[in-house]
Amino acid sequence: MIELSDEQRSLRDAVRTLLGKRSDSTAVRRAITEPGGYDPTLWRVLCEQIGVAALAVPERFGGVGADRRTVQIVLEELGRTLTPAPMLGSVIAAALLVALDDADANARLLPRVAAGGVAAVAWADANGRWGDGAFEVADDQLTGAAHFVVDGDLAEILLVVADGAVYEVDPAVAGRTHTPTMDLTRRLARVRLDAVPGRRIGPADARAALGAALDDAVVALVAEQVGAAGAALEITVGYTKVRHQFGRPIGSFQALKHRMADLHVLLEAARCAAYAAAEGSVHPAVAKAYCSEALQTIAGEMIQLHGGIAITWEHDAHLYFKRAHGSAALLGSPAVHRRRFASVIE
Amino acid sequence: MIELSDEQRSLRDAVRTLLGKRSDSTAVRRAITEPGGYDPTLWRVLCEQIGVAALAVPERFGGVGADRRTVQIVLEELGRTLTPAPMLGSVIAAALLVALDDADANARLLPRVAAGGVAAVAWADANGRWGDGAFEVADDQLTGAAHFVVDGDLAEILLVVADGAVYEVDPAVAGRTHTPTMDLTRRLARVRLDAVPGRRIGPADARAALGAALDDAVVALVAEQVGAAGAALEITVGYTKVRHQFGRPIGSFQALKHRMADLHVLLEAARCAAYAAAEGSVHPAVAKAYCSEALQTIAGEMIQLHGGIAITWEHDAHLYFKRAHGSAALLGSPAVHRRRFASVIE
Amino acid sequence: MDLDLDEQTTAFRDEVREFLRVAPRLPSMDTPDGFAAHRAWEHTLADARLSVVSWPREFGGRDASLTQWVVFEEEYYAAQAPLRVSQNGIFLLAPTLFAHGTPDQLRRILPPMARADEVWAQAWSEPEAGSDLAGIRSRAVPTEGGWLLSGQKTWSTRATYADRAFGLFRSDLAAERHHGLTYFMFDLHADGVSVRGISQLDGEPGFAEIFLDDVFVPDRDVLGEVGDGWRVAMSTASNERGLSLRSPGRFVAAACRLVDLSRDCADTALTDRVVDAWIGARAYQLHTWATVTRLTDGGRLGAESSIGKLFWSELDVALHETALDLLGADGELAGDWMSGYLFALAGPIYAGTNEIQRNVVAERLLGLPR
Amino acid sequence: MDLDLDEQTTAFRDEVREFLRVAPRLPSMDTPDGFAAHRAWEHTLADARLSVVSWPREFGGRDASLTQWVVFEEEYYAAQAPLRVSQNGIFLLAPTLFAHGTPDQLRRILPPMARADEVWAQAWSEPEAGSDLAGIRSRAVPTEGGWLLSGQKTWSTRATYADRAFGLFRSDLAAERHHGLTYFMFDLHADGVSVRGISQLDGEPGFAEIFLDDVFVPDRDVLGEVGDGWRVAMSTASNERGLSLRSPGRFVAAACRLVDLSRDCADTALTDRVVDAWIGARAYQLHTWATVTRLTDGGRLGAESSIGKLFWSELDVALHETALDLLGADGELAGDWMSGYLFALAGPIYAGTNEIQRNVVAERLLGLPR
Repeated sequence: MIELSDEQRSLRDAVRTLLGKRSDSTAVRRAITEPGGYDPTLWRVLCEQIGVAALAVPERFGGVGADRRTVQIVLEELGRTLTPAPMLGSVIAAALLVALDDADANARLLPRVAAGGVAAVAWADANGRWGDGAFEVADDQLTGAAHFVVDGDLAEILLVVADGAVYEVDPAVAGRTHTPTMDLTRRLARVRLDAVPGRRIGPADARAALGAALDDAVVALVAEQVGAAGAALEITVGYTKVRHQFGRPIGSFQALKHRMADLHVLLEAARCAAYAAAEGSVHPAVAKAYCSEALQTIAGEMIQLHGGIAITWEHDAHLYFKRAHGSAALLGSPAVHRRRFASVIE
Repeated sequence: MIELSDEQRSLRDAVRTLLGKRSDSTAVRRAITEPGGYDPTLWRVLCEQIGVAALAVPERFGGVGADRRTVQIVLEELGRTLTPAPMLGSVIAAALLVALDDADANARLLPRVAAGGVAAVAWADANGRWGDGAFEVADDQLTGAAHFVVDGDLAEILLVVADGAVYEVDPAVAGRTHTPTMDLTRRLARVRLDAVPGRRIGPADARAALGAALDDAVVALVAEQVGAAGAALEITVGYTKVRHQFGRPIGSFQALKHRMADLHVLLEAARCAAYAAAEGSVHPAVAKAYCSEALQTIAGEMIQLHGGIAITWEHDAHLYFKRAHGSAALLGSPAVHRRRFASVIE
Repeated sequence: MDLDLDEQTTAFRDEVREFLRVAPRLPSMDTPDGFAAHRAWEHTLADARLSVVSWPREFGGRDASLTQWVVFEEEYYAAQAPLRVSQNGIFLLAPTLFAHGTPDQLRRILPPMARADEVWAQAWSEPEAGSDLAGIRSRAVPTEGGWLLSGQKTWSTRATYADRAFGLFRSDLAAERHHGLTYFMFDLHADGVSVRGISQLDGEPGFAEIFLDDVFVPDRDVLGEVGDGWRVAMSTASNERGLSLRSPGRFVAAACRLVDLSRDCADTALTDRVVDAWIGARAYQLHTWATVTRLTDGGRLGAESSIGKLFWSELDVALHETALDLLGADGELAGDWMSGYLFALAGPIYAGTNEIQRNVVAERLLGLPR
Repeated sequence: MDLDLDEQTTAFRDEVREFLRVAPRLPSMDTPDGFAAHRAWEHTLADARLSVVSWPREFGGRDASLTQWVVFEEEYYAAQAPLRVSQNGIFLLAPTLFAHGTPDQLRRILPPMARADEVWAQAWSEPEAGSDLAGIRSRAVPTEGGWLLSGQKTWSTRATYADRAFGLFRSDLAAERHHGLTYFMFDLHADGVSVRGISQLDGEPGFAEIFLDDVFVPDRDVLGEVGDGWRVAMSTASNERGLSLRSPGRFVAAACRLVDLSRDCADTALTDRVVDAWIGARAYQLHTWATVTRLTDGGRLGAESSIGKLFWSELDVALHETALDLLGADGELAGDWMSGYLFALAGPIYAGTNEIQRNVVAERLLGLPR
């Protein structure tokens, strides 16, 4: 359940300690000005010393074969500090490859993912639908454009979804454009293909694998959301303890206390939903709807409870806020997931 | 605008003074145990001394020909005290007759309405749709059943809506059953007709008149809702000033103060919407959605802010609460009116 | 995060599930007949040793683990079995007895409680002391062999038909606030006690006022030390098997009924709220199970119980509001959902108002200044 | 409840509407070029005597009635004309000048303000005094012929490019809280003043910090009596033509854009929220008009202005949230609505936080105890 095993606790502590040293607010702001929008040195350390990219990869392909809950631990820590890193794209690609179960492709690609090679899946269409893909196939050549591709312009391994199947495409021949989003701590790109050859991975109808991979991706993302929400609330509580008005810390005013108490209740419920999704006892759609809205609420309240300082560039509040809205839309909005879940229970 | 004319102010003061004397909580509780669920003596005084039933009736038919805003004043006062009285049914019937503009019928029926005769319109179907009616017509005979008929079992004048037209029916030959609702201060009935002869009033297609009458009815009802909401908030504020906990009046706790401040803002906006609907500058659908939800919110908070005492029979909180939910559904739910308005603006 | 059930617990679950197939539908326990029927149902439960599963065997239980207790509760709600007329005793008094009672008290009081031969009412609130128990004015004056209790208690659940009651009385009249209080158990049929039912919204006297006028209580019915009543009462105020950890099965069952109601609803605005209610019920269930696991692993339940209280009470209101909106005009006809809604609205009130729970969360969990 | 317009007002409305057909689209006024363009637009407005319609003619206005002023505002927003770079001066300082200024001050200050030859910044907040102006620490020390101002002001809108500023300074260092404050107007280009822009979320310095180090201000630039600054500032804090009565046209215009956005949306959950936003904007408009009518009839605007503040600020957040949800994934690409949303979220913060507004409503309108 919520309690971590000893290894999981060690993993969490290792990631948290590293990020505490090398990914504080100043470091994050420096990282987003890097060419790829993240700190490649930090990513290398995360991969080499802690092995975060190997977690979601099976042992026989050079990975650790950890469960979804263990992968969540890393995402939650990265979410807390808003550290930009190609972890989520890596998790999505690994999940898709594992689900496709194509021995050749796995032997070729998964070891590279496990070693920290940046991977991306070009999947969503312009309307932000993570469905059967955004490309058309004719004579094994792919044409179309995918949007909201996590780490898409950085990837050295590029998978694309077309007509419910998955293809490997040479990143060098894809038109890839970094999309400037409000969430500066997340790298998104548009991937355009114009009659580009692709190498199919897995079956011609890979919808089942796509569904499973989307679930895995969502499970990872909700942990990141819970991490960001937890940090946003901690920062806010800390601020209201030291900020004085009318001669008292503003955190002693009952109306503000009660608002933060409600946020804490919301956070706890979101945490439960995220962890339960990892263990399969709650539908990932439920967790995505719940955690997205919890983070949006908490980040919005973070802005309001900080007062004027929150709408300055120097303060981190707006970064959490933008992450909240960016990740709510990523992999399908709360509304999409709510409807998806409605079709399951009704 | 919101300011009342001198006559309107006199009317309000007269009604408020009378209800203050004869319709306090004890009197209301006595009235709902009367056979008709209201105090006929009080109704007689309201009609004879103040002429409330005559307000919505044109002068040439024995009425006062007051505007909708003036009619609202009476409803608002009745709403404040939750006084059960056949006023709303009377307003609906008068509005419908006036809109139908059938000289014979008006000369025959409106003077009786103006004098305080109880009138009702059997209109909604079992799903609570105030549309083209709940009856079928064959050979000038009516068959079917209408629900949620305000004052339906008490009426001496009974109008029924069938196939988009309006008929007068002899109350004596209609099957009328008082419907026990949660809202004890509102009289609703089911009206069943089984091949009963009806006398058509107005055109065969009276949809335009029905629409106009529904708007008038809604305008009256929202005033009643605003009155009830205002009283519910006043009672709640008063209670929190005198109720002590932890050695202080609970109304001095910031969290509760802020909740009541928000309710006050909500009430003021609802009041504006209600009055504007009377003057035609806001669509009645808007006012119905807004005022219904405002009263529901305020009555729900009334329960919570009163603590344990609110869920006792002796305290009036539950009466306001039940009125809130009853009147939200009456004449179409907030959702229905929101959609109706959406079709207007889009 | 489902509860991991071992073989023994699975067998227990199957036994409970099978037994509850015969669970009857009873009239309201706030009527004389309904109360008698609920008492009889408790006898039936006790005969199957299912009335107090977590208690030691010698008092009528079966030494069930906390996980088994939660399993029992989940099954009980899923089966829509009758409300527990003995809940004040088994959820509120018994934990305090286990913590502070003498061996004699345990032997005398627990077995008849387990069979509902004695049904207990709580007597916490007073007219001037709602959620603020420190404002208690009822007093206990020492007399030979015991005490004389006087004063007025209110919002006493079940007191109209119950046999005995428990509550705090001021035994040191010079002391203030939460000092000088003592925890007493007393007979509702004793000389000097009169009980007046308070009609609730459905017209039934689920609550009562208790008036005490020099009611004699022997020393052996003092629970804990004299003057130590506040600490005794508070030690189990966030009791894990009481109201603070309300069985999530209740809300999941209500959410399922809501899903049924919405089956033909094409209005996404409403079906979204149904999904939200379902998600909320599930989130509360997960949170409760996580708490149970933590407690099983040796953790203590403290201020976290306030989270549960805030969550279930707000959820209950949302569940009922959604149902009423789904029913539309039909909901206005007197029905289960409407009554349920009124009681749901009372949820944020009893067992400590939510305003107080928010203070607890803010101060004890978030460390915000007073 | 529409505004009843007499013939003269109708003619005025037509004139304004016609004039605003030429309203340009300008770059952000928080850039040097944008600021210059906005200043030029104010010249154009002033040439048509439309920059300060409610002022007396001698200062550049046309003695317009309150109703005419509201009509102007409605038309201005409906035309999506440029933001007013001179808003601090005309909405905040000018009402205070009319109430407390000397004839000399009015003559010197108002005409250049009306033409934006002098653009004013407000200097209310300090690092230790946000919504709590009584916490001001900046000080004024008397010197020959005037005062020397020192200290730090923050969240000063427009200060980066403005010419002058107004604010409170502590002239009696021994006094505490709201005693011993004096209202000063000072030149942002004077010796001893330095201004540092604060980057906002869109990267532009809409706010600034002002550092003052022995800045000389002549006696003639004290507004009101020395030591009476708190009363002078507060007397127009709920000024009917200032932020507290924010022009509803802005929200109605945003709601209309929202309706446009939702035209192809089949999701009733979302279209319901669009309708709610529209209703909210309309309700705020009605409330504002009712207030205007009351003021025209001789009423005073007091604590009611807090209602308006609470209403528009929460409405603004809801409007933008709905837009972003309608746009879905597209909304994530940097766009007007997202920037608008961030500023909407700031709404509950500035012009007195909503927490304080709620205190005002609770204590002054509902009479709840402190």
